[in-house]
Amino acid sequence: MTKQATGVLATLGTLFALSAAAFAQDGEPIKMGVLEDQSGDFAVATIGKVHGIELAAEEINANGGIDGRPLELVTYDTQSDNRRYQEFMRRVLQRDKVDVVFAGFSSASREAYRPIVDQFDGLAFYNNQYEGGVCDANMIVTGAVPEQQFSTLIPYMVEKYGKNVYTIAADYNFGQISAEWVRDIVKENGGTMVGEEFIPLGVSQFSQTIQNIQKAKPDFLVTLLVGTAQASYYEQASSANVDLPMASSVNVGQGYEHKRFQPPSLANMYVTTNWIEEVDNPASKSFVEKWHKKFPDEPYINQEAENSYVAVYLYKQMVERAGSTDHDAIRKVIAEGDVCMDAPEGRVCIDPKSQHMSHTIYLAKVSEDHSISFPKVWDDIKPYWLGHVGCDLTKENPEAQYTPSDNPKKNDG
Amino acid sequence: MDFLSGLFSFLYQTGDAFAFLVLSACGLAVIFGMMGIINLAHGEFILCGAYVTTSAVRMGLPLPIAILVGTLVAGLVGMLLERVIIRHLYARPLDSIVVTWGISMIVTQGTLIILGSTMPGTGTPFGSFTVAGYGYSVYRFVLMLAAVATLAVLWLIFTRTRFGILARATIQVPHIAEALGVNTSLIYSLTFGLGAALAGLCGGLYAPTMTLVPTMGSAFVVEAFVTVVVGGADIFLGTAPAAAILAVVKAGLTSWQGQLAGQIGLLVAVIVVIRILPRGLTGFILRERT
Amino acid sequence: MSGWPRSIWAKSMRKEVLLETMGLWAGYGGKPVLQGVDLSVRAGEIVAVIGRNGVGKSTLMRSLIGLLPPQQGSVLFEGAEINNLSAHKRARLGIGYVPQGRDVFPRMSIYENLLVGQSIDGSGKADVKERVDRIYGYFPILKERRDQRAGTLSGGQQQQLAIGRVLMGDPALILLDEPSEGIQPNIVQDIARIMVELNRDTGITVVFVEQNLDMIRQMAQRCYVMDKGSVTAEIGKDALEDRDTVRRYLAV
Amino acid sequence: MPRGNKTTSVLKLLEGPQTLGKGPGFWSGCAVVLALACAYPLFADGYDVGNNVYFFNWVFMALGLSLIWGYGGALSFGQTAFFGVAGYAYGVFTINLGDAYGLTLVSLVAAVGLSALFAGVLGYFLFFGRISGVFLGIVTLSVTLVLERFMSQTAGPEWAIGSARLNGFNGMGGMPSLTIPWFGADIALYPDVGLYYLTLALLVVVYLALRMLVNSRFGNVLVAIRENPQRAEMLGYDIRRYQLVAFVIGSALAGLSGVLYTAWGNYITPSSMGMSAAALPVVWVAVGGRSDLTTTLFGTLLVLAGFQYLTIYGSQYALVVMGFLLVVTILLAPSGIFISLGSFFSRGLRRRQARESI
Amino acid sequence: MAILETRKLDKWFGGLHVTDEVDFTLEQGEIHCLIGPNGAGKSTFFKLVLGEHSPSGGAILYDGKDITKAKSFERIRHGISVKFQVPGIFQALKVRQNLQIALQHHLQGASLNEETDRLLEFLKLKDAENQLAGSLSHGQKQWLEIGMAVALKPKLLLLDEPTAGMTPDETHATGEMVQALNAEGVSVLAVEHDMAFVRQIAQKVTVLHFGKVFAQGTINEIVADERVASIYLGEVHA
Repeated sequence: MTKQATGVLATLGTLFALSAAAFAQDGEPIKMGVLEDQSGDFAVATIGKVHGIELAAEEINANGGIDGRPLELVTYDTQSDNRRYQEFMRRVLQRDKVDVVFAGFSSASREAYRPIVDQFDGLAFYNNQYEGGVCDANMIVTGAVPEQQFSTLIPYMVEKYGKNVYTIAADYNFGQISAEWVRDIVKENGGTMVGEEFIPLGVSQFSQTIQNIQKAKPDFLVTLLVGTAQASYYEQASSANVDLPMASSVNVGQGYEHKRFQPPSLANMYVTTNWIEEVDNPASKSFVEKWHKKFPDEPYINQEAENSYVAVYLYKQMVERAGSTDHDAIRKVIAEGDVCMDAPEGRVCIDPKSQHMSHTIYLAKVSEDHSISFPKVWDDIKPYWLGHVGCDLTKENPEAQYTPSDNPKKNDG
Repeated sequence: MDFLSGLFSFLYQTGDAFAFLVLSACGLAVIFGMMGIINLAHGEFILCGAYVTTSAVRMGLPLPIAILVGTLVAGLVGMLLERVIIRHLYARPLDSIVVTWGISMIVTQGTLIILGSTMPGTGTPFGSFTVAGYGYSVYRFVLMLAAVATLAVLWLIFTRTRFGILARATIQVPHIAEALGVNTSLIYSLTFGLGAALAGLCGGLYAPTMTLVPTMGSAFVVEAFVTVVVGGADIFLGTAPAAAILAVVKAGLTSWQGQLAGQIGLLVAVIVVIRILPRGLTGFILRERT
Repeated sequence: MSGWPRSIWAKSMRKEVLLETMGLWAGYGGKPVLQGVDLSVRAGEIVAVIGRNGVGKSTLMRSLIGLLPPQQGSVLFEGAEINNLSAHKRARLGIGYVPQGRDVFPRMSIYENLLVGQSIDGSGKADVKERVDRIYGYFPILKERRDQRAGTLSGGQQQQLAIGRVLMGDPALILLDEPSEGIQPNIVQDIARIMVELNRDTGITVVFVEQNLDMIRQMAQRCYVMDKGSVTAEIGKDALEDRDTVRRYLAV
Repeated sequence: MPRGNKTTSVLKLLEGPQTLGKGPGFWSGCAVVLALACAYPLFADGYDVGNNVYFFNWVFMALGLSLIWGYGGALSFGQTAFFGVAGYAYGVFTINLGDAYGLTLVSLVAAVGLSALFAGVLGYFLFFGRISGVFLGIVTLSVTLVLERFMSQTAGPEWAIGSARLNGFNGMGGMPSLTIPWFGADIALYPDVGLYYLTLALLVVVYLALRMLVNSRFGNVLVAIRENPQRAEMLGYDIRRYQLVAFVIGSALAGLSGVLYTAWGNYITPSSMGMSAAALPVVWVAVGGRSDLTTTLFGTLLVLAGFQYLTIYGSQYALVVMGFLLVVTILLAPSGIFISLGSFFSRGLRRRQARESI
Repeated sequence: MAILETRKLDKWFGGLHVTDEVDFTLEQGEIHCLIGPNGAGKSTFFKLVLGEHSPSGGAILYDGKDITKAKSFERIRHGISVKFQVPGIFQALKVRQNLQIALQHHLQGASLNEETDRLLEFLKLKDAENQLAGSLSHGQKQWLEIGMAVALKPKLLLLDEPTAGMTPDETHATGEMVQALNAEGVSVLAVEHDMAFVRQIAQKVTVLHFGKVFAQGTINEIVADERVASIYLGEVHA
């Protein structure tokens, strides 16, 4: 049935067939699956990730590939639909037999495909900033995690603006867990939470929230809002003249709201990000230049785009050092603890215990006119929390996602 | 004084929620109530209104004119769709659900392909004012006024204009209206166009306050559907009072227990209503109808 | 009387044929109810169509106004074939249809019901106020209850409204389907009297389906008798006075 | 699909469109299809097998909707609510009970039962409240949308049943696959040949059972209600009860889909109840031809495979093309593509015969 | 003994008083015709008896039990059965299926098929059994619906203009069917215009006029009643 249906539609499909790049080089190509949302809700933030991977692959292939083997991309549009991740993760692993997969924007999509990666013992890169906690030997995470972003951001804000903090966060895993980090770090720094509010996903109307914030009179506000609907908060708060300093780990770096929104709705917003287009150093600048040469219409290069670009080079290094694409060999290389490179953001390394990445963390400040400045930069901030909570992938592989409720002592499995 | 400012704040929140519900739902209610069609492309008409409005502002038109342009364009697109597609489905209202969903897919993805993943916003006009230490957005009052004005204008359209009277006649006894010289197929086009225009108006009004992305329509759809379910088919006897009741429930619960409670309140409202008033408020008010 | 924009007078003076059917077949779902109806009505006439239940009188009315497409044969209005015109286009040529059971718009006021009828006048230049006043003149009860919902009226009032509604469009021809059905006799008499007055004042042509002999006698200038889907006889005003003839064609 | 079956469908169509497929021709066609389906894993690679299991998972929901909508005439737009409830229930049960001793199968039954119970309660309100037609669609859609929203908000640690975290928008994971107790060690059914045969067997059983149901006394009444509810009532049938029963059975099948899907991917998320998820079953059933189980079955597989194919090869145009195909299909093939194609060809055939006979 | 009795049965639609305190009795085993000019309230009375409308006042008794509040399907199960004016058959189903849906209430398996065949024979529809009901001629549809009503083995059969649109031959055959059923003990209440048909079957006739019982008697008494003739001709000013 499927076969026949497929046949019927084949003619139609070829009209739109995406030609996979073929490289006339020596050696069996190394296949890299790319599952990213090029349509649907998340496309705003993720089309750049695909471009980052394409840019890196092109550069690598132009320089002789990985160990003489060209890199071949197998790209599918996951349409911001978790089910497509499930379908295509199976497809790239079973049908296309890729050596590695770069996949996923939302945590939901990652959790949708992770069981499949584990089942087929594949290797997946998740190049996204997220709530943290994934302890799975088949996953490598290059995005920033809360301890990297909040251990830097919150103390700075408390010192600069005061001890009374109000958090509004998206009411789901990312928001809840991030809010918990904020709560803990505020306490450690002698501050108090004067309010905490969780906003259901998809909510776009914030009048009541704005009033609650004004009532609580915080010194600054932590916004952990997610999705395009919730982003409407800034415009609404600005028009109600809330006028509070804001701190965030998601905005600017991911959804480049400072470019999309009318100033001054994001004024006085502080964001910790591991890279954004405005970062002002030579490596970063030449990276941006290269990018715009290949993708002149790119509206903005966000941190996930850079993470994806960097991840391709990290993978190259791992394969070259391991001498093969074999996952066990690659994990052995990671376990050596010195998989590092000089990325546009600065030096980054893969932590062998958690297979997460260390970052240079930039504090981006949005001004009245939405221009960006960087009042502070932290070098080499490590993803320490998973190790702290007992994850050590060099020893065991629980294939789980830890949450702060696992915090005090978690040592089963 | 404290009581007064509390009261003001509650009224403001309620009015804000009311405006959102009314403006989201009235286009859907017109098309559902008058034509019996569930328009799953409702969110995309909102999208159309928002994008056209924003583009018009960027081209230098003043916001009110731009919103008007957005409303008109959405209405015209609606009429066009009705002429080309929807009219073939009047005998099959259930199939029209599938078709409007298909249209919604085409529009959302088409917007992404043609206009990109996002459109820069224009900023909210009019600034803010302060009552008892709390800042309020002036534009929110504009929205509340717009909601009330929309209801008033709809009331005038349906009771005072020739189109409105013919539309109501067509809905009540279509073949007799036809036999009295009413071009009922034109009336259906215009009614669908009106529903689309109302969605466009909603999009235009909220465009300055929201992030503009191809999927933005979905932010309105759940509330719109819930309001129509609670209200039933008639816009004045159903949608408006339903929006008022839901606004009080939502604003009350939200200020008392937070956004989550407000959302759960909507769920409970739906369940209660289908249990007590299976045909919505409209059915309750028009119970004597056979 | 003056004031009705259509030049009905001129037509009725010349006694042109206003409405004609030739071998008309029509029915529901393939089943022909009308099986070759021939009739001809001159401008200014009042013609009754009589016959027992189920012989196709209402079907005839519905196919004349265009709610039922013809299967065969043709319908001519003012000499032109109107077979393929939809109902609203036929109405705009000046045909007013008052259906069996009235079918007023129940959730609209009397005044609003009247406004709908204005669509029959395709010219769009009607002086609404003048027409409404004229109709209120004929049917004072409508004026009294102008803001009441039509669904709450009694049968007789609804019938007056239904007739007033088509008069709003200044039709050249009125099709009345069983105007006396379920209505108190004194109101039936009123309606018949008003129709005759209207015909006299404006020259309006009336074709009506009826079983109520009083009403037929009061209004009709001649009658077509239908049986089993076609016109079987034509009788004049005199024959209507003969009780036995009528009994043969109608009732029990 | 072998050609034989299609032609026999067309032949049966000429006999009368009520129940498609009759006589030895049809059943031997069925046997061939079944044999091919059984032999399929011998020729296909692991991906195709697993992918087909995935397609099969959804067919149960489509067949259930065909029963409710196609046969019973009541459009439920909220079948994914039962899908989701059962999927989550399977997760909660198995995470708490574990997968030993065939407890996953117990969980499967319990989860499907729970969705049936939910359908019973909701359906009672709907049908005994005399909600029908388009309004039924809008109410069921609202229920599933609100349920999706609610489940998306259960991220916090307080939202746990036993040791199962509902886990909000990110979805619930970590539940075991289905297992069959066996000597020595249980057999875990990953999306592979084993699960393929299990799902196929379930599909055959459900398909045949539904055929029996709709051809039974119950089915007769159900179709009668669709055709003319007033007449059915005047034959002494309590139509509300029949509609409710059809709704519960159809929704339990949606629940079965939910359990199988959850076990297939070890994952369930609130977005499987959202607007686009909720629209999909309606699309499958409408495209295939809702008033027949067989056309629904093949229509569902066709749409699933076609949409997936478009997504693979259509890049960003896939959704546009899908939407376009949907609109065109519904406009041109009101009774579903199979029946419309069938009557198109048979009309052509008849016309040719007529011409030849002249 | 009365099988059906209404007491002061009343129904208003908005401003219309369509059924005006009707007291009506139908004896066991009787064929009773309800006649009256259009708009006399016959159909409404019928729907009140069926439970499609709920009365504004008064009571309906069936076989001595008060069924005023019973749902339609419950009344059917008590032994009332109906044939509508516009044929209410299942157009998209086969003729045989139509009958079986009705028959399966009390029969199954072989006896169901036997009874279906017998009924098809009785209805002169044997040749059309595998046709779609929607493709039958108008008269055949009427018979099929009578067949469905009969299939329920009713004690009381309600017929709303059973011969509307039938040829005289069909009308006569229908009359014979009704009489055959009556001979088996079924009570019949028919609303009918066709006086030939009424004459053929009626044992008793009730004339409704403006929602009220206007006259009652045998068919000969009614035909002889000048007042009845007059209301038909619109001459009586009630």
